[in-house]
Amino acid sequence: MPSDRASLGLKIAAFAGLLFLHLPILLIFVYAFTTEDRTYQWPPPGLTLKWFGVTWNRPDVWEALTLSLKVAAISTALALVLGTLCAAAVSRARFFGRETVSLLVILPIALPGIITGIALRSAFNLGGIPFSTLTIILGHATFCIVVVYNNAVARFRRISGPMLEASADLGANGFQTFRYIVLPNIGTALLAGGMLAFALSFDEVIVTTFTAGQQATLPIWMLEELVRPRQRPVTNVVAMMVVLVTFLPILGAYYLTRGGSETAGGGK
Amino acid sequence: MAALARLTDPLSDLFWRRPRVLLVLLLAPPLLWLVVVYIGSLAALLVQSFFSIDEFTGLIKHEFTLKTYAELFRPANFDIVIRTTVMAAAVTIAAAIISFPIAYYAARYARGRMKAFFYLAVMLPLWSSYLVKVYAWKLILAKEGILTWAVDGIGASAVLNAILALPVIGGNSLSVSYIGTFLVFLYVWLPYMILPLQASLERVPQNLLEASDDLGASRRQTLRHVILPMAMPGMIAGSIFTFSLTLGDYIIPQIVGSSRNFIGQAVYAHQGTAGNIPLAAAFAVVPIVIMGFYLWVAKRKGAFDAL
Amino acid sequence: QMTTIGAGEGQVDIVAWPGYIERGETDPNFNWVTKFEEATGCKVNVKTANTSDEMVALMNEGGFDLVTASGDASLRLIAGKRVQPVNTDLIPSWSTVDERLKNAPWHTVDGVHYGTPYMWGPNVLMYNTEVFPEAPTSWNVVFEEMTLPDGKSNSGRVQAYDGPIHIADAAQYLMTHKPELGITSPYELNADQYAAALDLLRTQRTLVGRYWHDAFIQMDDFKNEGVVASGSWPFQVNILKSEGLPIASVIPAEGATGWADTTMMHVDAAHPNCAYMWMEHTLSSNLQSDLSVWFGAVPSVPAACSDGRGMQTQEGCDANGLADFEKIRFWTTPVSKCESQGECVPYYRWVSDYIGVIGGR
Amino acid sequence: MTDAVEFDRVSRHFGTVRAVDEVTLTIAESSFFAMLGPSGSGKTTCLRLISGFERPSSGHVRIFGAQSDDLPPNRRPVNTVFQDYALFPHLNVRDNVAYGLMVRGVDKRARHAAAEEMLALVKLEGYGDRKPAQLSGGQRQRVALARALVNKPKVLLLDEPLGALDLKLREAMQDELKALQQRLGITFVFVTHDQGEALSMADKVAVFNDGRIVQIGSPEEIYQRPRTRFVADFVGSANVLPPEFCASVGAPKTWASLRAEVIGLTAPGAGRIDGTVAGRRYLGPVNRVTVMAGGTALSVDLPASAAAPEPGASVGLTWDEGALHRMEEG
Amino acid sequence: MTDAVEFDRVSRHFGTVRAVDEVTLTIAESSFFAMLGPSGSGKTTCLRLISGFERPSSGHVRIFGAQSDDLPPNRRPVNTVFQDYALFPHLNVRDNVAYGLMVRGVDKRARHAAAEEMLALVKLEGYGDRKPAQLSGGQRQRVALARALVNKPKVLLLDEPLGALDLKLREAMQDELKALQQRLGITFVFVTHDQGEALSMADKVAVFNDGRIVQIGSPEEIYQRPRTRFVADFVGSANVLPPEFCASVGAPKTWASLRAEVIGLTAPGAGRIDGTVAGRRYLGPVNRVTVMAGGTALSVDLPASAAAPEPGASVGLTWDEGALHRMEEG
Ligand SMILES: Nc1ncnc2c1ncn2[C@@H]1O[C@H](COP(=O)(O)OP(=O)(O)OP(=O)(O)O)[C@@H](O)[C@H]1O
Ligand SMILES: Nc1ncnc2c1ncn2[C@@H]1O[C@H](COP(=O)(O)OP(=O)(O)OP(=O)(O)O)[C@@H](O)[C@H]1O
Ligand SMILES: [Mg+2]
Ligand SMILES: [Mg+2]
Repeated sequence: MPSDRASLGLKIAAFAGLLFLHLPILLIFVYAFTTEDRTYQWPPPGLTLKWFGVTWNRPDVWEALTLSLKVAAISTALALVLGTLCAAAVSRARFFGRETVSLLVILPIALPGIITGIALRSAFNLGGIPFSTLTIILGHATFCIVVVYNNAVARFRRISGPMLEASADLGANGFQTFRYIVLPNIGTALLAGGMLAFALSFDEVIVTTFTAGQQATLPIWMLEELVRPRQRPVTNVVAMMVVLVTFLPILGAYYLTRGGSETAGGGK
Repeated sequence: MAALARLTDPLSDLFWRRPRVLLVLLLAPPLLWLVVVYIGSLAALLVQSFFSIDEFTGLIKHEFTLKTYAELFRPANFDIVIRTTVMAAAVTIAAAIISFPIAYYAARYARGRMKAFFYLAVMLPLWSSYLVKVYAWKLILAKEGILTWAVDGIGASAVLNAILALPVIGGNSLSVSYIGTFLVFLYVWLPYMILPLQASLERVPQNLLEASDDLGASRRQTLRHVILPMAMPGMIAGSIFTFSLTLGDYIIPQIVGSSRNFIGQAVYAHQGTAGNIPLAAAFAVVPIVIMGFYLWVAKRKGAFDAL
Repeated sequence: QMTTIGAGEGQVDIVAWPGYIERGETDPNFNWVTKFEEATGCKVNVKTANTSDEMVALMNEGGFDLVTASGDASLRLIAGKRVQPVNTDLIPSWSTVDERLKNAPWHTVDGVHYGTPYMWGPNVLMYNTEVFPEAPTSWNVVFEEMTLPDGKSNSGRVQAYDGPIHIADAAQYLMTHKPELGITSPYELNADQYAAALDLLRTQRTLVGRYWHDAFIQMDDFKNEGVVASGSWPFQVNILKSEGLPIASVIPAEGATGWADTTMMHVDAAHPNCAYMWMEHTLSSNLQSDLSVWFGAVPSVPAACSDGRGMQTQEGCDANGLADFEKIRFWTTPVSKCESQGECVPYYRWVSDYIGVIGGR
Repeated sequence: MTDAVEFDRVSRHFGTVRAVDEVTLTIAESSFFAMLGPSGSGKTTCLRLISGFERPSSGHVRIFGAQSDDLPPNRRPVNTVFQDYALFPHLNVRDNVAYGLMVRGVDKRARHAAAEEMLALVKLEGYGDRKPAQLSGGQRQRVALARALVNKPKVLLLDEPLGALDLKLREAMQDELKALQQRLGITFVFVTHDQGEALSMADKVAVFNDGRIVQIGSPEEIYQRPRTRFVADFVGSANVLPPEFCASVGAPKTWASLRAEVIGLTAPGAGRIDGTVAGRRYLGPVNRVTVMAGGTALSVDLPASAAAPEPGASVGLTWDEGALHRMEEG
Repeated sequence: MTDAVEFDRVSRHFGTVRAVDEVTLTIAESSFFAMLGPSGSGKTTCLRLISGFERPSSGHVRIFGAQSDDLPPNRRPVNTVFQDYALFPHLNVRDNVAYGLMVRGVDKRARHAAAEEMLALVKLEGYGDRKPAQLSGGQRQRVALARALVNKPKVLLLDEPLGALDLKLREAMQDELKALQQRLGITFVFVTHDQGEALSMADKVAVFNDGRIVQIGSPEEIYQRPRTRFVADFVGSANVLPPEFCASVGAPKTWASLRAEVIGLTAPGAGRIDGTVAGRRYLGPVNRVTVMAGGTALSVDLPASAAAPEPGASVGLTWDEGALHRMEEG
């Protein structure tokens, strides 16, 4: 169609926008290679690979990384179970309060993170729950549910109704239907949701500062390091690695949900 | 397998006879979680906002009072509320404007590889470490930072200085001005606007655009009368994020800004450094109320489907 | 109150100012934790806090054994019953503590000791030596609009501390420049004196781009934001100097406020034995000496300046203000029933008003 | 002989909507039963009452004499061909067809053999390895059929199975379905809103309106002797004549139906009533002429071979004595 | 008189797909022109070439004599009724209809008046304030029509506008559309894959296959004298007879078509050829009997009033001399 070509202005605006989104990230990457380790001198006086080695040998990086992985894995698992159950219920039946449920799920990300954080913190205080890995996980799982939910509910919508009935009609009981029909069909959506939840948890800092005790997840470690640097390029090396590492699940999620109605990652 | 099926049959039959039982079983865990852990916490927070603290020892007095709310309306505190809301609105509007071409291009013109490229190009910054992005901006905006370096390089320092000389939003350098804070907010939350906007633009059927064209509308008219109104739910969904995230952030204005507090900082400071949990809670109620209203409007506009 | 020290519990959790408890991470030469851990088996966990208010909040929240509280926090902690009396008999090195500090009012109430002195020092005026070839002699460079020696205005190039206690710095400045106000202590201000101090701070607001809150961010600002003068701690001065930047510090003519920190123990400390061991360690080892070099502070144990166990020297101690003890007005919490006059503006007003001033009110 | 399906005053209400309202019917074993009616008239709900996806609000459904109200769908001797087929997209054609056997625990070899047999029956040999997405509409329809038939149901339910197919294919599938039903001797219950489909395939047709059955009978009965205006209107291209009209042509003063193809045109005055030609449409085999007569517009189908009068012409209308069929008004 | 639309050897290729392939046609002013063809035959593409959403790969499209290849869609004196209506969901009915006037800068009062007038024309007075979602399918269709007509186009394009409607409604809309076209005198170009629709409404029908026009002519020509097997097959329920069959009944040895309703049954031996009844279907007005004769299955439509033979019976087939229509094989 003749009009189906973007105007030059639109193209420029779109790509300028993308550029705006990417230059700062490139900057981080550049600083991961700088030879200067105290100040952020621009342009960098020289480039080196030594910070990768330094980073590798820093035990605190490994500790923070381990904690982050642990928290992200457990929160994701919890969110997967809870988000899927919720999505199943909501897409299964119309019931009173159905709207409220979807609102409730969205709330932890629709309200500012600091609200979630401070609310959880004061609740833990009131409840006398000491801050620990558990409290971090509680917080993370709460806002990860929605990511799984969003992905799952879109997929459930696609398979609900006739397909489930067809299965029952052919003699399968509820559990068989779940095993043979539901699970294979929502599998990729769950995987995508799980990946996004994982990435979300892995990068979370605001809620975590409130729910963490003395442990530092990777972002908390980074917050400390950015403000009180020991070897600044190390922070940038870690940041770069985190970007690259979270990028893989995102990519995976994209390919898993492509063509579907879900917008993977839309609900960070 | 069949044997197992026989075992589960009675339960399956029960679910068929009493569908509510299944529904309750499905809903119970997530609802318990969300209601007990999350809503419970919010309630706990809300309750605290009706307490007050002993000014000297900093210990909470567990007695009902509205004193803390009165505190919220003192000029110094009220300024914070206004300042934050205005910033959130400005960021949201700017994000909508900047997002639109990107989302529009990605939704309507990008195909195949280009589409994947756009998707990933939006996702990458979204998922890059928030802290590192903010810190990168500090380096860019600093008085002796990269932007100054670049602006000097192209000989445009006069322009930069003129911008910095603007009252209220200007300042000594970009990194200590509202402009700087605004830029960083805008940068960090932009992807949250692009994604839902793109999703809703993708949902505008091609044939509506053709219909508009067919009825004699120019491209601009089609944009104004068909595309924009139909992209509205997506825009509102995106603005839920940009607005809410700006309302609640405390790290950005602390690293890039003029030390004037935002709600997030106030909440953080009052609960953390000042130990004034009741006032922090009262501050926290502000975004809850604002977002509550916002969500209500969004729901009526059907923005949830675009989330 | 404890009467004996038992075996260590394996760890001790401490709230401390940044730079106060180093384990060689920033600079391998400054490490006074590892040896302690090896000797006692008590692992040291440190949570840094940037303001006294934050420290009080953390202690109120609980979960810590010790805190390095400044004078504007210590009395609040004692009044709030967040800290417990310390049995000095269990701390052999108590006897070596500076006599001027042993019974200091910020940790001794009714003759009961609530902690062991840690470190003290002045809030100095840090400046850029390229802009100030000669050290500034007055705090006016951060309080009043003026042309600096490099010919440019100070507007946007100075900073101030982002804590309500900074009101005391303003009050101290007024003690010299507006004697008619009759201020005798910057921590005890009546309504008029207080209003004058706030006015001064409002002027200052027009000069300050960003207030400093965090020592390291302040250092960044001196490097990247063109900040040339600010109230600061010797800690920042020393680090910037060591990086070869043109930075120096001075105590101007008006004098300085200062901090005197006390290691205090939480009432519900979970690791009291390790806590006592740490307190002894702070007084007995090279910590006092090295820390005073590192932080630019004055040790609470005078012998640390000269006994050669650490890096500090007598000259160093003198440079850090050992002799200025009387000149420094140490941080204390402003209360409404003050000694010097009948009714003073209490601290909680300082908190909210200072937020207001920074916000432009 | 027991009936295959029996509805005994069955109602199904959704809130205030009476989707099915006091329906009583019997479906004979081995018959081809069609449910015909406009959209929303309750056909699908009736089918779902048989398959067990809905439960009666009141009344009882019996399948082969057994009260089945408490039997979940997976235990009823009934299978369904869904309107949009509802094939499992993640399974290939063979596994789709074998699904019912798998959940019953039939081993792999046996169920694959049975599936291949069914695929042969619906003329889809060799398609076993394809995914449903790789099939055309007609092929999917046949997979859905095979998948239902492999369970050897006693009753096969079909909910507008041909709705999504285009005309040519639909006609071909109609023939195939009819032949299959006769060969297998299974009871077919077929839902449609296309009266041609119902008439040409069914042994018995139930016409639904608003949750009720308005007429039940053989295709000929339904087409030639509609009981109510609604049936006449819905089922065929019959002219529905008001009582006044009937009276004016000497018939009893009731509502009546008169099919378009039984009316003949003659000279004005020579017929039972005179009228004016208002329009003419070429339909291929016939010309449909619209004649205004006695205040009513009547359609008259004339063989295309006969000359059709021009609009505006005056004509007389004739029909055989018995062609005018009296009806209730309902 | 200039023609409304003229295609001069127009092709439109998408990659290797020849959606429209060297099509030449003219559409007379004020006529009702139908494009008929199976799915994918290029009908929509032709329409889009007229409206300007596609541009020819080669050849030229002229609208009222003016070469319009470079005219964007919003400047052509042409409006479209889209298949699924493409109503703007966020605008109410009135604003939908007034849209074309709004973008032309007509002031609010005037355009609302014009919109109300159009709504009256399509019998939707009083619906102006509803949103499209609150309308039934037929009502939406009429809004789409009003929206296109308000611009007073010289040519109105309709892309299967009735496809989504059910039978009764479709028939009613056919009448309305035809009447409207006659009243307004606008050129209608109508796309459909339903031959009944094309025959009954159009003045001229173009039958498409594979991007080419295989036959173009009046409905009668198309139905009674199909030029090729494809047309005979696609357009009507005609029996397509192979050359051998024709030779065996004494006709020239070519492909031929023979419509089902022109065949009569008689006693074996008394007709042109004998056969065996293979099946029978009741279609309401007629019984369709399938007869195997000369190796070919022939459909014979008998009036329902006549007795239809049972399957298995031997019969003779008769038809008038001219009924057998010779065709090309294509
Ligand atoms: N689950 C339900 N909840 C509420 N109303 C329902 C439900 N299922 C059906 N209905 C209503 O019951 C009535 C009958 O619906 P049903 O699906 O049986 O009609 P139908 O004859 O199959 O129509 P169609 O030809 O459109 O498929 C309709 O008014 C429909 O809206
Ligand atoms: N934009 C396009 N890109 C590629 N191929 C196309 C495009 N538009 C149409 N085609 C192809 O051109 C051929 C003709 O398409 P067209 O839509 O004109 O058919 P149609 O006759 O309208 O069919 P239908 O009845 O299904 O609407 C088809 O094979 C189609 O796949
Ligand atoms: Mg139905
Ligand atoms: Mg088409």
